[in-house]
Amino acid sequence: MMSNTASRVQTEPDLSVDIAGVHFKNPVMAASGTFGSGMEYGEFIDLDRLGGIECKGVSAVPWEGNKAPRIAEVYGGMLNAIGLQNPGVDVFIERDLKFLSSYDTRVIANVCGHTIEEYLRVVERLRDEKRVDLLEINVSCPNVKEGAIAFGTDPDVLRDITRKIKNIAAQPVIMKLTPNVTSIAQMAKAAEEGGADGISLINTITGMKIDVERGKFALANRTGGLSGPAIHPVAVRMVYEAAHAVSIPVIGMGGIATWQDAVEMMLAGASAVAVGAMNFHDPHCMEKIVAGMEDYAVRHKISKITEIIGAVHD
Amino acid sequence: MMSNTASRVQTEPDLSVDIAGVHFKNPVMAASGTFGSGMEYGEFIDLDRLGGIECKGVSAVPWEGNKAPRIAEVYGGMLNAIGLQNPGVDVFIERDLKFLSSYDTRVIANVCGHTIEEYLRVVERLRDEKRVDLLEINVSCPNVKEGAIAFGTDPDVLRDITRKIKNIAAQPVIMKLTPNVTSIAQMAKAAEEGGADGISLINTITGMKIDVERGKFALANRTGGLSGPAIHPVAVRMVYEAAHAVSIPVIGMGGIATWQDAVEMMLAGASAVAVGAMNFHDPHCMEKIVAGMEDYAVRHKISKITEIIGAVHD
Amino acid sequence: MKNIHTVTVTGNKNIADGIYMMTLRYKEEEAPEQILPGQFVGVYSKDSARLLPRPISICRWISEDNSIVLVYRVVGAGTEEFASCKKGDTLRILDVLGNGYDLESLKDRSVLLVGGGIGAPPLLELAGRITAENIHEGKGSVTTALGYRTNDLFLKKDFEQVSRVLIATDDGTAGFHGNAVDAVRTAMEKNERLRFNVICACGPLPMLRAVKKLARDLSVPAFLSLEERMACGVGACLGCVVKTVKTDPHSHVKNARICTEGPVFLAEDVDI
Amino acid sequence: MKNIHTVTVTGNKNIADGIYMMTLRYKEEEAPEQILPGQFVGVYSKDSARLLPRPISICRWISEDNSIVLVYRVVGAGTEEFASCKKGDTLRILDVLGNGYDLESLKDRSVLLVGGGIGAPPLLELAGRITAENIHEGKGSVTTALGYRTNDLFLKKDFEQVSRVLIATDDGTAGFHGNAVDAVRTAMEKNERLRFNVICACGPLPMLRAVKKLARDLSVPAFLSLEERMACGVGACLGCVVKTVKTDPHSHVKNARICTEGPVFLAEDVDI
Ligand SMILES: Cc1cc2nc3c(=O)[nH]c(=O)nc-3n(C[C@H](O)[C@H](O)[C@H](O)COP(=O)(O)OP(=O)(O)OC[C@H]3O[C@@H](n4cnc5c(N)ncnc54)[C@H](O)[C@@H]3O)c2cc1C
Ligand SMILES: Cc1cc2nc3c(=O)[nH]c(=O)nc-3n(C[C@H](O)[C@H](O)[C@H](O)COP(=O)(O)OP(=O)(O)OC[C@H]3O[C@@H](n4cnc5c(N)ncnc54)[C@H](O)[C@@H]3O)c2cc1C
Ligand SMILES: Cc1cc2nc3c(=O)[nH]c(=O)nc-3n(C[C@H](O)[C@H](O)[C@H](O)COP(=O)(O)O)c2cc1C
Ligand SMILES: Cc1cc2nc3c(=O)[nH]c(=O)nc-3n(C[C@H](O)[C@H](O)[C@H](O)COP(=O)(O)O)c2cc1C
Ligand code: FES
Ligand code: FES
Repeated sequence: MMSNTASRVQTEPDLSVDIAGVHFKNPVMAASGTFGSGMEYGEFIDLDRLGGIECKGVSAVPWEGNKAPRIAEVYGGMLNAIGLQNPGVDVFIERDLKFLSSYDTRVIANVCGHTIEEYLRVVERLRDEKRVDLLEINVSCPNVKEGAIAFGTDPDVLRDITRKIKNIAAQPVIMKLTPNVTSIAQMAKAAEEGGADGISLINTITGMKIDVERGKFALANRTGGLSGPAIHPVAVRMVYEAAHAVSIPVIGMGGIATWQDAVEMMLAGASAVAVGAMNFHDPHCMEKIVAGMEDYAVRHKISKITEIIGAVHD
Repeated sequence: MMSNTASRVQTEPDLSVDIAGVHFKNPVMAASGTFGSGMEYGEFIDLDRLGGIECKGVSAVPWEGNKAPRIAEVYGGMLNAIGLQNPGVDVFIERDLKFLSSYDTRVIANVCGHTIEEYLRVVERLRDEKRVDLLEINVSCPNVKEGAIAFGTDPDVLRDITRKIKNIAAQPVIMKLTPNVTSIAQMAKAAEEGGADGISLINTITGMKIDVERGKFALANRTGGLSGPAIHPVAVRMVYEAAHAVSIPVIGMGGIATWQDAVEMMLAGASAVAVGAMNFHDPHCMEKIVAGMEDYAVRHKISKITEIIGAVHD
Repeated sequence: MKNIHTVTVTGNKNIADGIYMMTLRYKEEEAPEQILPGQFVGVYSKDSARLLPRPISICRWISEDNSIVLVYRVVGAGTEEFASCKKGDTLRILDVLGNGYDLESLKDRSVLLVGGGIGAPPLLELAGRITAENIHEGKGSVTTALGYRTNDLFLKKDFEQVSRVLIATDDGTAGFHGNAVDAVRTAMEKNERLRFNVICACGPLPMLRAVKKLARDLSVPAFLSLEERMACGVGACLGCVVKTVKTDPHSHVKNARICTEGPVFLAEDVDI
Repeated sequence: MKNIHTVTVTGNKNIADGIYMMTLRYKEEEAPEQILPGQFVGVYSKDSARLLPRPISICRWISEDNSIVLVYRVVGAGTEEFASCKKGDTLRILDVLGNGYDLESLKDRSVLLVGGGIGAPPLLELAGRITAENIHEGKGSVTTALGYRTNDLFLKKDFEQVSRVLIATDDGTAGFHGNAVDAVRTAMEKNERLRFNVICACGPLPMLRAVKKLARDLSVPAFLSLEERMACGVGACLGCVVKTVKTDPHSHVKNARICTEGPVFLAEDVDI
């Protein structure tokens, strides 16, 4: 009887992770903007199976986003130029957080703004929202024209906005970095210096598609953000470099499609991972990733998944 | 008889392009490092069908390159960390240029070095080589550890090395840019300010792969350069941004697999294109791209392919 | 309930130049319980280079056979791959997507359907359902105006079994020489007993704009089925929006999701 | 001449746990004129996610049928895809690659072949050719030492038809308990009439290192077939190098291309 229990414990590895003091039942989350607040995909999958949901970016007031077409498929991935359309933080609180209150999964609010003040307004407004476990500050969306991209590409600006947000935030703050920079390590350090509790990366890589028969841009916005399996090796490299540059936890994302990709990201240094574009190819992929990770841990006799974080070697 | 000739002329569009005063029979070239100097692929295809061959990077003395494994396959592409192994400029002149002397295609010598002096030695040594039509200066290889990467990521350094090379070069100088920068437009401008006759981009994007079953880096060098269709949308965007930032010609490359990709690159602003990793998937792909371009020009009643350069519109 | 299903190709034939009709059978226990005309499915490609589902309208629902029929035009690599599918192959689909036409609002009305090219297929299920479900109880009628490029008149016979049919071709090789909307206007001028008090349309944007104008001229409502590039197909990504005249209750801005609030919209609600 | 060919799968059977034997037939006019044992082909995947050719050794060349036989282990997505190929399917291959074993240098010699696991296949063509082409004209002999993990002894029968065979298994369930090289050493100690003056080996790196040592101990030459990750397969990318003891005449550094100067190298020339 006892040995039975013992062997059962052995075959059920502990997938839980902690990020900035917040406990996740497993390290697999939905990436911001690809999953809404879970309502739509709740029809397909049991949201309680997810470690967390990074909600769609939310701003102080409703944003219209870009003109359509906003989507273009490319080899092994897609371009998007949604332009951060969202109903604003008030609707987010009343509708999305209310919806999420009946689920047992971590909620990460993803915050965007055109100016530091706009970011601060959202962070301020979310102070008393108990359903928000973490804040993820999107300083990296390449589709916003008003200059938000500069927040994520200049280390001084990034350090400054991080500090200001930390000053007023009730929840731990994760800074989400853009890959469109010369040195990701430098940006990661700037976020850490600004007091960030963690960083997440990568956001999309800026790309372009042209319809050759019509000679036209495929996206109304001309450029869009590349995501999906195509960017995975770049994401792994950047997570590795960032994780080695800072001592705060890293949430890794970019082209994760399989449990192998998720494990790879953690070996590179991520404490948790998020899945974006692949949800569009298979709404069940995150469930499969959780199951695959579990199986991997069993095969490799890993009792706690945290053992593999940053464990890559020569 | 005459009308016959006229209609025949109409159906044979002029694919030729000029880059820095050098005439190319068509805009399709082999990308540096993926095609040697053409010897190996000469068994598969008629090298005379190519607009040009960008030879493997060559340094002043032989380079050993990195340890193996140097190659890792990834989704829609590959990582390489060859580390610029090459037999040195003397062997290049005696063997490779001699081999190329019997072919009717443009020859671009691709130059690398650890220091400015090393670059200058190669450029100097190639001064009298009539078979070299253009010089392409690789300031962007991510696999060289000694600091060469810095040449391509700092605009001041790039401007300086361009100027020094221009001072002594006999052939027109193309600066090959790395995509691993925050602003490709800034780097393109720096090259132009330094006197470059053209720029080429993109080199590979730095990536990483980890073997999850063994917990090991897939490449001995840990990181490698991502190439192949996966990077194409990023390459198109960068070519577009670079071409709009400068008035010197741009050679576009990065993930070109089909004639559509090649046309797309030209619509984005490239005066010519180069095909790299896809040669490994299909040694005949460049021939197919030339044929497909020809067909495209006929269908769209384009008499000179130069008409499509930068012609993308909203 | 939306879901992912693996379905079996039980037929896939070339019915006109570049146009295919494909029948997909669900496993019995997975067959959809309800499908509305105008709803669509997302069909996945098998090639890893193409990850997004292709939205294709349901042209017919054969519920007794747990099957749906799709009619599609080969326009790119995805549809080319579908065209090469053989009987017995399987495909992965995301279903059942979109709102579809509101049958209630068509009750007892005389309906004009306007289909342009590859926009015709979903109207076949609509015409069939109006007839089969006795929505009109003898009080209304269904007329379908179909616009084609040439006289390769796919689905014409099928439409004739469930509605009166008007044909228009761009090249004048069959029926009215011109587009479907002009065919309707001309028929009305000629007083060909063409009466309707609601329009349902699916086809290219210029045609939908012409339908919107026709409806406004006649002061009848028009339901338009719209297209846009999609990623998720289920309302999560906000990729597939159309500008709306009023603030959309879901998005709280003047944008509605074609995959969820649509693809069928009341013409006056959208800014096309 | 190297080239790209589309070949037809005429057989593909599971011959041991995770091991498949596939026969590929060329169009008559495209069949290779000459193949040396130890040469390989690059097999392309059909899925666009996987672009690089998989190097697989030629296990048998059936020139009268314009066919080659490959024996491969399923280790990843590419070989998994190959395993699912059916008779009649086509595959794209890049051929004929590498140098192969130098038959001239084996003339009139007593040859020991050492094959470890999935390294055995190319040695079958080698053993067969030595026998069939009468390279020895009765003066030499061929012995094959085969190392397996378990007693799933694929190709053993085939080897027995063309050579004397020694078996070793890691788990001791058949033949010698241990690796193939130790099996050879033990057999020699026991004076089992095992004589040879040249070794040809293919298998995992530790085995090749043991062969190299054996050859040095016995002062006989050893030809080793090496593996490395490849991109082009034809010598253009410099991806697949092995460290060499002397400066390589092609590269002018101490690196040789396994796909071109190899995969077969004289043991003393390479630093493994
Ligand atoms: C609600 C809806 C219903 C549709 N119903 C039908 C139908 O019944 N029959 C039919 O033939 N076609 C229909 N279409 C159009 C069909 O989706 C496209 O023709 C198809 O996606 C093209 O795929 P491809 O890979 O062949 O083309 P590619 O051009 O290679 O596709 C590239 C990408 O663009 C998308 N795309 C291309 N054209 C369209 C388009 N017109 N609309 C939306 N996305 C597009 C593809 O889905 C893919 O993501 C419908 C579109 C929508 C939005
Ligand atoms: C000259 C040569 C001859 C070979 N002959 C045989 C043979 O006869 N039978 C056989 O079963 N295997 C042979 N191999 C090994 C075979 O190439 C790999 O097992 C195969 O490429 C794995 O492909 P995959 O997609 O299943 O695995 P994955 O691991 O998914 O492949 C990913 C990438 O790594 C490469 N790769 C993986 N393993 C190897 C390896 N061991 N060597 C080189 N590249 C590798 C693949 O080609 C691909 O590019 C040979 C290798 C070489 C270099
Ligand atoms: C349609 C779409 C919308 C996105 N919206 C947001 C967003 O609102 N906020 C954000 O921080 N990231 C956003 N992203 C970026 C993703 O969260 C993620 O960082 C990126 O897509 C890389 O992961 P993937 O390759 O798994 O998709 C969006 C991505 C996509 C594809
Ligand atoms: C194996 C390999 C070797 C390369 N070597 C060089 C080189 O020596 N010099 C250089 O400028 N670029 C080199 N490159 C970069 C290519 O020339 C090209 O810029 C890049 O691969 C993007 O194009 P692609 O996606 O078509 O491969 C190399 C690329 C590969 C894949
Ligand atoms: S396609 Fe994602 S919201 Fe419509
Ligand atoms: S694989 Fe390219 S040189 Fe060997």
